[in-house]
Amino acid sequence: MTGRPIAMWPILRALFARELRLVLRGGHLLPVLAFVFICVMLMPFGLGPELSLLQRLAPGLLWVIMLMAVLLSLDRMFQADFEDGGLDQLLLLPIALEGAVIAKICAHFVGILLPVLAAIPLAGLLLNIHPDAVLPVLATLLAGAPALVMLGAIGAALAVGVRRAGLLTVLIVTPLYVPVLVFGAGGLARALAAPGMLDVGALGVLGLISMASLFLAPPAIAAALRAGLR
Amino acid sequence: MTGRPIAMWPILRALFARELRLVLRGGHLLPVLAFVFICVMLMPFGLGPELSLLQRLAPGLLWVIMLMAVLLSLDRMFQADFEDGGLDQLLLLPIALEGAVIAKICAHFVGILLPVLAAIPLAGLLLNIHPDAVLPVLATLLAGAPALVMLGAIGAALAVGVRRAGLLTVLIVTPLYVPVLVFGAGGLARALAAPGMLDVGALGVLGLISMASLFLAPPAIAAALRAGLR
Amino acid sequence: MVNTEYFSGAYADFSRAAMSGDALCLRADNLACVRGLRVVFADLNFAVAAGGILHVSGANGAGKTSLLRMICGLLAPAAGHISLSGNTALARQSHYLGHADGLKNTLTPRETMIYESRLMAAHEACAPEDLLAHIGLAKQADQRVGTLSAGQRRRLALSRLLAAPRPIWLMDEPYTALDTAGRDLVDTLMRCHAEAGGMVVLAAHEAVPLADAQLVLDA
Amino acid sequence: MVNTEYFSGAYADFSRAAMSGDALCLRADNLACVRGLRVVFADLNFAVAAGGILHVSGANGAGKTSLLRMICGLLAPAAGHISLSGNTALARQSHYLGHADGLKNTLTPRETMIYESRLMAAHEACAPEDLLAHIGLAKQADQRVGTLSAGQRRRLALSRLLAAPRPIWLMDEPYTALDTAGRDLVDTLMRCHAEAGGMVVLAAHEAVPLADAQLVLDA
Amino acid sequence: MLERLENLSALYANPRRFMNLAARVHTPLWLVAVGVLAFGLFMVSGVPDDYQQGATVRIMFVHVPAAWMALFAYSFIFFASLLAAVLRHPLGYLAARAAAPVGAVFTLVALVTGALWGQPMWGTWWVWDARLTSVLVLLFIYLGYIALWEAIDDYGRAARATSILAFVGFVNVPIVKFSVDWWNTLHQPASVSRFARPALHADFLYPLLVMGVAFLLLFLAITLTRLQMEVLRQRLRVRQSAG
Ligand code: HEM
Ligand SMILES: Nc1ncnc2c1ncn2[C@@H]1O[C@H](COP(=O)(O)OP(=O)(O)OP(=O)(O)O)[C@@H](O)[C@H]1O
Ligand SMILES: Nc1ncnc2c1ncn2[C@@H]1O[C@H](COP(=O)(O)OP(=O)(O)OP(=O)(O)O)[C@@H](O)[C@H]1O
Ligand SMILES: [Mg+2]
Ligand SMILES: [Mg+2]
Repeated sequence: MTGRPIAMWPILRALFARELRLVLRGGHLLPVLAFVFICVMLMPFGLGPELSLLQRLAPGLLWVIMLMAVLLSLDRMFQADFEDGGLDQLLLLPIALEGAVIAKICAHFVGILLPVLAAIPLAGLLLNIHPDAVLPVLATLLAGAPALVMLGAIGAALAVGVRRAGLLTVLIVTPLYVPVLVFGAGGLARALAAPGMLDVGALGVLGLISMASLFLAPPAIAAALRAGLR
Repeated sequence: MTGRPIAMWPILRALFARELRLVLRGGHLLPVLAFVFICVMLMPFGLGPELSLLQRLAPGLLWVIMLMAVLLSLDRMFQADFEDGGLDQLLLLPIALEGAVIAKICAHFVGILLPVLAAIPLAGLLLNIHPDAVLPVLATLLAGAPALVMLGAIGAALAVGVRRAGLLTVLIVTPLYVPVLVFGAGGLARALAAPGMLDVGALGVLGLISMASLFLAPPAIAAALRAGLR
Repeated sequence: MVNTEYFSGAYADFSRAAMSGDALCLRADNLACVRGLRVVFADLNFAVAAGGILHVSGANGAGKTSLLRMICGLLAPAAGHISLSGNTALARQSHYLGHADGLKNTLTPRETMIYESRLMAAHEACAPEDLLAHIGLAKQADQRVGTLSAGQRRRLALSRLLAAPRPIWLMDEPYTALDTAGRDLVDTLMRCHAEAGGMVVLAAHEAVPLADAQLVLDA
Repeated sequence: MVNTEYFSGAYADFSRAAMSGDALCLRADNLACVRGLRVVFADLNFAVAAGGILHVSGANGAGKTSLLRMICGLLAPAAGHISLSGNTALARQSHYLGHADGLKNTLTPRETMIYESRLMAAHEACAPEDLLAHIGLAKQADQRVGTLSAGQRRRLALSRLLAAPRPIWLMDEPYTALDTAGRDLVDTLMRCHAEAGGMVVLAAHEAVPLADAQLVLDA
Repeated sequence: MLERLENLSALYANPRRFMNLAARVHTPLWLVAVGVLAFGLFMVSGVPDDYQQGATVRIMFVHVPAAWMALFAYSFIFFASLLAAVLRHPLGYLAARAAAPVGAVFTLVALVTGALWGQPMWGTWWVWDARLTSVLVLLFIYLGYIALWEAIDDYGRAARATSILAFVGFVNVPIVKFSVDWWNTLHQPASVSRFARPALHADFLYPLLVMGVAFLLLFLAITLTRLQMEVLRQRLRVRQSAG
């Protein structure tokens, strides 16, 4: 209407920058990291101090822990926007809501999940992980993380404005996580059985699931947010 | 001032009833229980479906799941009150803030964590737990739960309005969790190594920690909440 | 519009105090407020007698909200003190109606009222039906508070004042979001309260004809 | 007080449209609103021409907020439709200032403004210093938004209107929490916007002398 | 008031034609369903014991149709939501809502009978294989779907949100169906649906098929009844709030 074309890219970048700042100021990172290390610390008590058993289980445990960390951190991703009217403003932006959603998710990914990923090798060390296993674990986690995040965001968006949204999110999201976990931890286990090499098949499937969710989730999330407007 | 003495008990009961209703609104029971079973469901994928291995790990895993449920459910316990001005009204009640805090925590305990505790034996069944282990697991969880809840509530109170809350929570609350876990999951492991008998020592220590936190946490929580007023 | 009966029984206490001569008096001496690194106001003195309505005004950021919160103890004064006839712990003597209303979105107006009166240890619980009709929410009684319109929320928040009698009413911009009838409701409530021997301190940007004293804070 | 320069360059577009005769016109035809299970209003018709200021009034719960949200597409009409000179997708043509302000507590006013103008794809980013002084927040520029007073927050929210030119301004009780100077600021902003060829729909319970048309919703 | 609401909002349309049709179909449908079920049970009682499994083979006649219906009900929800979204007709949302608990119960029945069968056959109640787990996932998706309906009061919002979940969750249906082919599982692969050369003896096949039809009719009958109730409840709520 104002006649001049609007460039989408700078808007997305600005939104990403703002969300990243909000995430960092919100102090969400430390509790999530603390959660990871509490879990890791707890495991030897649960499993008994047998190092070889711990070593065997470490990769799978790291996957489960990562998954829960994602759940914990995404839980209220859109809730604040909903409550303070920020969601209304997102809808009035000169970009599609889908784009805004992607920018927000990227900010969460960079602000919370990348640091968690970076902490995974250290956590693995505490679990006495085999050095050869670190790379496959990281590779599968990296390949699977986008899917985890996107599916989690669908749940968070569906639960917007709902009481006790966090738990509802968990209920909605976790069943969707199972296939990712099957290929992630399962593929990992197979890769580690034949040490020294990555299970390219499982990695490929994980990547595919991630790619698919990168494309399919944003419209679902945007639709869920629109449905959540009051 | 109004001349008539005020009975504390009915007020505490009313607050408890209101909080319980807030907690239960929207059928939270289902999501919490679902959360537990979903965690249980994820474990075999992470650790492999070997039943004997699962059996060995089950007690520790159940502790981790309980911890997650506490963390998830208490996380934003005071946040809503802080944001909507409900915290101001709590301070103006004709009872001490410490009392109000206890009523709130009890409501969370009854509304969320008791159902989780009740679901633990069934969850254990799915993890193929040894029948002899069910009782010790429940006993340690029951003995440790008050401590977990109180510590979680301290974290939630610190997170309200206090800047750098994440850091504070990690620095203050995480170290406090460690002894609970050591005696809880650790004592459990020892108890199960000598089957058929409870590790009374660990149970006693857990109970002591719980008692101590029941007395020491409410003032700390109230102080944190007062500090968070704006 | 307001049924003054609500005030009769429960208010006997401080009406009697008012009549017997040792009337309540809210006073502030040399009060100062510091927020962040800024002195918002200092050396503030005022007194409100039983039955008095004090209108606090001033530019945005002048410290009206801070003052009201200080009176009921939600904010500690940087200097000076506040007392009600010598008593300095006023949290349980005051109703505070702030910018944030403390309503719970998942309850209904009816439930809100019932809990409110129990929490305030009202000696005789009022009938929520009457009170709901009174504040104009009869039709919305069982709708979730989260779906009320801004003015309807505000009206519901007002009902807290009637849950139990307390001598001091602190009202932060009480007219916000209310239509003409709603504003009249606020005025009537304040008038009844003052007549029963209570005192009101309200912050508002508009003129308040009802007030019998004005305190202007300058930023 | 308001520097009308903000409007000059950026507003050229729709001022020119206004002058060239094919002026913008916002119109609603047979609009109806259903919330929950209740018909809030139905068969609503109105039109606002370029430069027009429409004042929507009505009792609490009459549907003012719902109407404003419908105009910018945040709420789907139960029947009827809204268009701006034939165009029915108005989200990107409107600024909406609701009861909830969409401000982020952990940012500072300065940051808020900078992001706001980038997000709105302002063609020439305004200097935040000027704008801050303009809305009276120069002193609070680097304080956290969460610590602002109610009126200061409201002023900050107003700055969004100036982040980028959009023809339709939807203002829900814009005078809330503002002192006299703040109300003047709102009036000046609306007047400048209307003069530049924009249109304003505002909901308010008080009289709005500036408005050139009134729409009364009855509950 | 009711008229006004119905005219204004597609979401509150009063599906008169549907209700008339439903009133006529309702009783015959229930009668046929119960009749076929009785016939099926009669046939099952005549089935000889399996030479390997003994009498436990009879669990199959509940387990397999229940498992089929678990999948069918979710597909039903998916297509009903899709139709509602495309045609902007509320009946689809209501039908999906009505079918969800029914599907959840069938899923639960499949799980429980499967577990009961697993004890004698595999020596364990439960294993974490792909088929069993994907059915458990299906149950959780049902529960999440139901919980989401319950958690949102506003009917329109709930309808839109739950339909999105129905679409997303549909990916699990092929996983359940084909898990036995894609992964090496303890559970046996499809043996009935290979119609060209069914791997099942006719003694078992025909009773199973009759039971399948009976369960399908039962599902349709229960869902229809629930759907009628859903429409009536909606109407009642409108009446109450209007007056
Ligand atoms: C809790 C455990 C079990 C679950 C969740 C389960 C689930 C299922 C499902 C979803 C189907 C339908 C597959 C389709 O339509 O293609 C099915 C079919 C079947 N199940 Fe199970 N099952 C379980 C245990 C068992 C056991 C222990 C047996 C017997 C050893 C068994 C035997 C069968 C048979 C024979 C079929 C029919 C396959 C066909 O012809 O399509 N199931 N089951
Ligand atoms: N989900 C819902 N269920 C029932 N009623 C609802 C729902 N959401 C909104 N309402 C009702 O819709 C009506 C219109 O609300 P709206 O916020 O538009 O009013 P308003 O004119 O802005 O009022 P105010 O002056 O108080 O701000 C209100 O009566 C409100 O109670
Ligand atoms: N943590 C803080 N750091 C710095 N300044 C603060 C802080 N908290 C509050 N302030 C300032 O204190 C001042 C007083 O705020 P207060 O809310 O009391 O004002 P008010 O008179 O109620 O204003 P309004 O009319 O806008 O509601 C404001 O200028 C505010 O910016
Ligand atoms: Mg104020
Ligand atoms: Mg409104």
